[in-house]
Amino acid sequence: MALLYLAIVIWLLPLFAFVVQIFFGNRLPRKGDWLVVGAMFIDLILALIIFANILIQYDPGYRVTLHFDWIVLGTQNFPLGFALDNVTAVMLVVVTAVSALVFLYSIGYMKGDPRYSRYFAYLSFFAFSMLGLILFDNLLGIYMCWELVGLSSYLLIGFWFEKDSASNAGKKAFITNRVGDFGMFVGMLIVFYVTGTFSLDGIEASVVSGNFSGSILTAAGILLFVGAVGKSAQFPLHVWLPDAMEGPTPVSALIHAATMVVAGVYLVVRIFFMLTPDSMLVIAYIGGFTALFAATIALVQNDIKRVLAYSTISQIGYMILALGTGAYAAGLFHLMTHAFFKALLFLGSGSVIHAVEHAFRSGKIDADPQDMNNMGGLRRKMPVTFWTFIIATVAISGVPFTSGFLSKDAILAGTLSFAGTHPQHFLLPFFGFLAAGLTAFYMFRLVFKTFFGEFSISKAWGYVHESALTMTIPLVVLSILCFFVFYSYSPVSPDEGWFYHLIEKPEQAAVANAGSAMLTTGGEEGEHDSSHSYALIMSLIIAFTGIIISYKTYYSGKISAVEWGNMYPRLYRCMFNKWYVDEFYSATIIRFTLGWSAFCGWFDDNIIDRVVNRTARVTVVISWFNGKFDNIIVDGLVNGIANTTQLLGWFTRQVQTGKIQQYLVGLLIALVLIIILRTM
Amino acid sequence: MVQGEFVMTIEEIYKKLRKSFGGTILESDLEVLEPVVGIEPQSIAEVSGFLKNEPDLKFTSLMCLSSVDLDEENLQVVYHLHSMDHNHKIILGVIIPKNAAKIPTVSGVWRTANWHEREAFDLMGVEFEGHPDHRRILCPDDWEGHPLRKDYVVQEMYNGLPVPYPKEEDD
Amino acid sequence: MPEIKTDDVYIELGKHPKAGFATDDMILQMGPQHPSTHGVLRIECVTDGEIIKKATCHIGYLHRCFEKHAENVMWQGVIPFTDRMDYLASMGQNFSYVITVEKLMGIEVPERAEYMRVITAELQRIASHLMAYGTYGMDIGAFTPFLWAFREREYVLDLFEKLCGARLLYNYMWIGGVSHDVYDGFAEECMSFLDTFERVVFEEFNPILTYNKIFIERTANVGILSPELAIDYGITGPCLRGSGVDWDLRRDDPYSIYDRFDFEVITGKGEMGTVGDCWDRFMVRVLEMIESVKIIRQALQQMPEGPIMNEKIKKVIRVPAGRVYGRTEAPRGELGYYLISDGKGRGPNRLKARSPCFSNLSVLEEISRGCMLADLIAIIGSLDIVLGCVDR
Amino acid sequence: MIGKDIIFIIFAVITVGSAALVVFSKKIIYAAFSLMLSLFGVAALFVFLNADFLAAVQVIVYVGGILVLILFGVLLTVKISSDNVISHLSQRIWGSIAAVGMFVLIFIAITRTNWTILDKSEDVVYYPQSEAIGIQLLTNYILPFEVASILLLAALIGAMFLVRPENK
Amino acid sequence: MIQAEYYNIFVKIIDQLAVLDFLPPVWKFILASVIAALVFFHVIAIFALVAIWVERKVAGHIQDRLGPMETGWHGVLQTLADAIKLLIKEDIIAGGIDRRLFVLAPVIVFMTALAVFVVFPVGENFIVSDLNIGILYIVAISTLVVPGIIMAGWSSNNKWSLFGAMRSAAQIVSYEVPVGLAIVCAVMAAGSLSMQTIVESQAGGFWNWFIFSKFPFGFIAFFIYFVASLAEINRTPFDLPEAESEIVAGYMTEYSGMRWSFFFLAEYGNMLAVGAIATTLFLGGWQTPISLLSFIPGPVWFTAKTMFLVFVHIWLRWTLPRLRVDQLMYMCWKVLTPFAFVSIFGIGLWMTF
Amino acid sequence: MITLEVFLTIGALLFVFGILAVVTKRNAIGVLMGVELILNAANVNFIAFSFFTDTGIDGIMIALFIFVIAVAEAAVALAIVLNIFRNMQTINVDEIDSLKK
Repeated sequence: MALLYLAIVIWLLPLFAFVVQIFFGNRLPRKGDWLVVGAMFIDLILALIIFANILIQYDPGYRVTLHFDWIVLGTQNFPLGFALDNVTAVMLVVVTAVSALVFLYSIGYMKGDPRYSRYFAYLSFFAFSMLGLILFDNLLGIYMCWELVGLSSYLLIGFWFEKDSASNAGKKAFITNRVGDFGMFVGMLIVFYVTGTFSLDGIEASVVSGNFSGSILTAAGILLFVGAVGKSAQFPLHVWLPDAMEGPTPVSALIHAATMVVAGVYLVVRIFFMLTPDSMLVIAYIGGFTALFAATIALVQNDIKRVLAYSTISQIGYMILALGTGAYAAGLFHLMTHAFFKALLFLGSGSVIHAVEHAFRSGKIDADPQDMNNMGGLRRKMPVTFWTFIIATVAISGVPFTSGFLSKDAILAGTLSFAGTHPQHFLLPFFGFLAAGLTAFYMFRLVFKTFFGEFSISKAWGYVHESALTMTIPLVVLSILCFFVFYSYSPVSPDEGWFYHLIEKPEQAAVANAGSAMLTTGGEEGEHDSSHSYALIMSLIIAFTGIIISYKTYYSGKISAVEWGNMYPRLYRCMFNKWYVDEFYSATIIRFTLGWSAFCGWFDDNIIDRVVNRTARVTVVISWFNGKFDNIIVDGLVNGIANTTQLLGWFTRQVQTGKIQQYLVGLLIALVLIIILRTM
Repeated sequence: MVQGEFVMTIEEIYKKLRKSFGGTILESDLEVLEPVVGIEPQSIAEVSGFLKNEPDLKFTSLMCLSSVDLDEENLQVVYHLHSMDHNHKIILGVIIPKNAAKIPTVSGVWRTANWHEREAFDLMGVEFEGHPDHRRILCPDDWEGHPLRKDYVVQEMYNGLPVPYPKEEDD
Repeated sequence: MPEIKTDDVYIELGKHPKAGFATDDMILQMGPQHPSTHGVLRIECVTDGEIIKKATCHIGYLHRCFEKHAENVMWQGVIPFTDRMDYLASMGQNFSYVITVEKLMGIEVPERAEYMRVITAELQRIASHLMAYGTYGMDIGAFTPFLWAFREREYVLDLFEKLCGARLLYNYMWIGGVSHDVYDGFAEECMSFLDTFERVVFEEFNPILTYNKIFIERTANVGILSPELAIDYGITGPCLRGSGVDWDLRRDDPYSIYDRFDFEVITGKGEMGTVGDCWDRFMVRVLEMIESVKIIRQALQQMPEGPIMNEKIKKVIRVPAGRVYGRTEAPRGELGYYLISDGKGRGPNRLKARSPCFSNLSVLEEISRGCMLADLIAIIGSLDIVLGCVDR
Repeated sequence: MIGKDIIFIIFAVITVGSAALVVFSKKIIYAAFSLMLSLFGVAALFVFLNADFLAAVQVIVYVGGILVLILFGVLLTVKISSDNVISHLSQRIWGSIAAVGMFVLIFIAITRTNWTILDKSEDVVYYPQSEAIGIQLLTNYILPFEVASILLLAALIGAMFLVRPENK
Repeated sequence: MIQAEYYNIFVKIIDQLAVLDFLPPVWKFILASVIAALVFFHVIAIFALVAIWVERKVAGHIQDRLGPMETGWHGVLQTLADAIKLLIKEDIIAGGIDRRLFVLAPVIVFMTALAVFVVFPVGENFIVSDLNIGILYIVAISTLVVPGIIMAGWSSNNKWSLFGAMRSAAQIVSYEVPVGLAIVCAVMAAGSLSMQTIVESQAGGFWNWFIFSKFPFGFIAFFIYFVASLAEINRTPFDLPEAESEIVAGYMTEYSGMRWSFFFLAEYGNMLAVGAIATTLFLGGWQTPISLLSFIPGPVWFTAKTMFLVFVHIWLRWTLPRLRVDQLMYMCWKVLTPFAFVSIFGIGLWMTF
Repeated sequence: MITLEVFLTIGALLFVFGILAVVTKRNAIGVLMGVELILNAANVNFIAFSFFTDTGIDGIMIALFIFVIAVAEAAVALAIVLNIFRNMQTINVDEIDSLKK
């Protein structure tokens, strides 16, 4: 229980920092960055304490909760509650660790920004919301924090709101998320309608007891998942995430790569018990499709952050795919490893952009500092960034001895075994493996284009230099976390580590109740069979294939990328333009909305106004008659009365002098007289 | 301060003034060390305004305003003008008779003229018409005479007290 | 500073104010005996409580009719009178007068004398600005900087005393040269003073007063004098430069040998508030002392040997008829003499002194409107007037 | 305890005497300072009535607060050489008659009443008083306490509203 | 009647004197009070003498000079000489002055400075009267100084004096708020209004002093008290009422000689008083910082701590410039008062949990 | 000597002087002072009854609330007086008789 209180302290510390920062930030020394960063590091230490305790206990079933009444409406009670179990503890460590490092990094990155203190306030606010999301064991609480992280994400994406693109990106993220959240809200309402509670424990109880089952359960699961689709930027609501890269790079690293976007995954983990086989299938397909789909786009992008953004979408697709195929622990495991290496990638890219931008500014060159075509050869000037970046790239590509290999391999094994049980779903492993290959390809493409070769604009080359210490320290720390030893003793098999011991797949009551054997196998069980070794070998082959092709294309130049593009021009254009999803949306949904609002405007102008004007006309006529009546008859009476009163008042006025003292004297004398008279 | 770009010599300024004001600018000897451009008393305020506001003259600064007791009949008021923008100078001189020492004020053009004109009034007895605060400045308000005139005689009594001025023994 | 609408300011006395809480206007006679009017200045303040509605200066308590004196003495006899104008910066006053006379006479001054003049004038500038620094601190309520500044000023005065025998009223610069040649060791003493002085300014003066938070609060954004207003009012010297106008006669209209030295013209930058506030004017003085140090160092290094007086100057000077206006950058601003000689007399026919403080003080009424009583003190202090210079 | 009586008499005389000065002094500023003395005397009387806390509060509130307010009011509205503040004769005569009548009546009432029936049954001393007052304020008197705070707030706002500068 | 506990050392002394046995107890009490008053008057007077000398020396050394050196060893007798000069100076009462109030004002100001010394716990048994509302008594008495100053300013019939009086009154009345709130912090921590109890509750080492034990709220309260008390006694940087460069000498402009020295004595008495209050409330009064040093008697500690605070007063005076009226009020209402509330809130929470 | 009657008499005297001040002062602030005296008279009575009778601490409590009222009254009344001064240039109550007109 003490640990739970500690967790709540972790939750509230950023709130405190936020409040202080937002009100006094500008007056604090150094604009208060030390406060926010310090709070986050304290959080990290506290989270590590919790985590150490969890490790020492080593109990897969560890769970403590705290409930209290939030709103009592008549007989209906809306309790809120916090829960601390192993998943939460792991998430706490992940979120606080990445946050603390990113906050530290931000000190260097945001130096000199006019709204420096505001930025840190927002960061702190985000940390508060995200930690709340993790801690609540209640759909209502999760939803609240869900919206709060959305809000802070909106604020941070549009942080440089002077730029139109940034403020539009913020709005886009916000609105797209609303679509998902609407689905989630409806899902919650369904849950509440059926079970009468928002508490996850309560819902689980009713799912287990069978009161909550069948198609309505499926619908609820899918609708809740729609929320996750929005937040985790899955197809078809992925459009906001690449645009969100308009925000500061540390924000991209923290929110749009490591923590907030995986909230969807976390939500699916939390509601895993209530997922029916049908809903899981939907989840798996969406995840798998997104993984592949985003990877294809990432192949051809030139903006370094956009590549990473699509990579993020793809990786989250992986996690969703894992959960959908029942590889619960694998999905969660990938969430954790991905958080570290993706944060590292983003911070590394931030470091690169920072350096390049500085160089361009110093060299007075007007070029896009985020375009990879404008970079090259940076490894010589930025060794720390380069090496850490390489480690992260290796990890995400799934090369052995890295964390990424462990988690990705587990997912692929999960899908493979799932497909083994259900051959009709052979597409899922296909998606997975193909995406893995593409990932290796495009990540190395990024590395080669950025760090190898020659710097494209030699004039600015002299100005490029390594970033400040506050920026490189987080890079180094995160790169250390990309190695397998932190997660498992074996470099190839994750299930020997603490993670697989602590995180166990929960009872899938819904699946059990569905009475279907369809999905009972697969996932974790599958990893112990042969599919694991197949997956291991296949993923190795695929990853190295991707790396080698990338090397040939972008380093040694044996294969020409341009030729490839010319070979399949239509495909290239589709990929380059992100499969025209944005264009599709603007042609359909946005167009329709604009048309409808134009119609509404016309209706208001022409119909409603006309009616109102007519009414006013009639009123004027009536009031003219009314006025006449008032003037002649009513006023005559009133004036008569008033004149009489005035006459009387004139008489009375002669008596009173206007001096209160005289009245008082009169009063007192009268009082004395009355007392004397009464007592005599 | 950008210097030297629009510097005009005194002859050029003089010509420009003659062009704009004609006869009110008197014939002046421009060959001496620091030539004084003579102005008719009535038009001094106009000329000053012109000198201050004309873009290529821009005499923004009135360095000094002096009053001079020329001879038995005449007083002179001398204006030293300087342009901070162009770094050129001009000296204007206005000659007025002692018995009707009246001249329009330039305190509307340069506000620093306010106190300088008061001083000229106080010490030399030049009256400035239209001055917003036409009082003595250095001597007491009830002082008699204007000390800097050559023919000034110190009053013997001031507020009932003898002015401590050692009378020279004539014999 | 509380905002006062212009309408309210010109309220006739005794007439009821239109707005605000009704209190009678108070007429406060500040001076002629008051601790912080820097002499015998009388300011008639119309106040509403602590807020100054109108501050009218009454000057002339120190009026000696210097110009009338000058008409009655010989050419050299004027020099001691100039000493007594700005008695805190006598060297500068001497300098301006002798330059004017020499200009009219058209004579040259020996090189060595020119260097001596520059050195003493700049030392005098340091002494004068030290005084301004110290008294300004005292106006704001800090007593200690005053004594620290006096300690440094003592060194300068000691140098002068050794040089010419006088500590305050030197009569050092004569027409055609200077009165005394330097004594042995003057250069070394001067250099050692300059070295310590530079350190003292940055390590002692600035921390205790210039960058004191309270001092900044009291002076920044107070008494803002815009550049246009400053030029219009004929403000010169550090006050003008405090308003951000880059104008210094030593550089822009070089006299004597100032064109040989390398120094910067300090202007107010609005570092702590608005350009042209009291803090800027104050800071300009502080930094100008450092610039003076630079000039003196250069002058000491370049100083040639030679005579200190022009041999052609006789006991009785004949000055040709003519008129001339000579001006120099005295510590408090542009000091000009308008000199008229009729070519016959033993002395000037008319000598008009255009003193910097006179013009500088005239702006007080304009910029003190609507400020508080304490701000008025701060503004007077920042204008750094000397009543001997105002009243002459 | 003759000593105590003497001190008491001194303070009683100060209190009543300066109250009389408030009425009869010709300058309003004298009246104000007399009022200060009178209020201080009342505080001293409170000490005799075993109400130390109240005495301190009386000094803080009346002398430190109200009296300073009154002094400010006086200084803001009256010139230093202000004239007689006592009103004209008829007003004074009638006022005195009424006041003296009141006093005679009250005094008769005081002397005629038999106060012994109200006497204390036992010597209950509330001590230390501040603690007792605190407890009472937050228990029995919680409602008046809150009302008083609202009253103070309202008075504060009202006073500020009244003397605010008018916007043209 | 007065229920004061007889810690009073003077009463004890009087009780011991067999010669006085014929007196009734109340007379003894009065006699003790008179003696106490005399003692404290002289304490203040002597302290003022010493403090003025110290102030001059400290000022001198801060300003790179020696200060008084001629009269006595390092000028120790300088103040005495000045005091004698003041005593034999002509007592000037200018025309147009309201004589009665003019004479009364320094008496009231000095009386209030003197009266607060009644409740200072100098040592364990060394207190004139341990009132159970001691600190409240101090607050109450110190408010009396405002009418005194207004009296002085008004009666002088001089605009500078009136300015000084109004500034002083506004300043003292305003700063009473943060002072009161800071005092409330200490009172809350001690749970008593009695000075002696407040000191006793800080026993047992310096970490039990309220400045440290309720960190940071105790420290905030102490800081607020210290700053605001500077303003209460019109010391730099809050010496606007007597700002010589602005309003000549404020309400003291027209005073001279002995009357002026009454104000002067009151100023130094007040310095001592606020130092003593701060010592009592936050620095553990006469308690020793660590028990090792408990052989040094309480009064010595009390005096040492008080003197240290007085030294800080002097130090600040010769270092800082002066604030402006609006900045003064800003400081009071927008800086000190909110933080005082914060610290009250903090200490309240601390005491509750 | 120190009996209830003495305190009541002192209270009555204060009250009467208060009344006198209220009715005879020409200055509105003088009137205000009278009001303060009246309130103090009431306070003296309350405390006296509280001390001499068996009513416990209630008298003191009431007196405390009277303080509060006095403060509020003084603040508002002074504000009104100052406002009157602003509008009429006088606080002489004889001249403040616009009620009559």
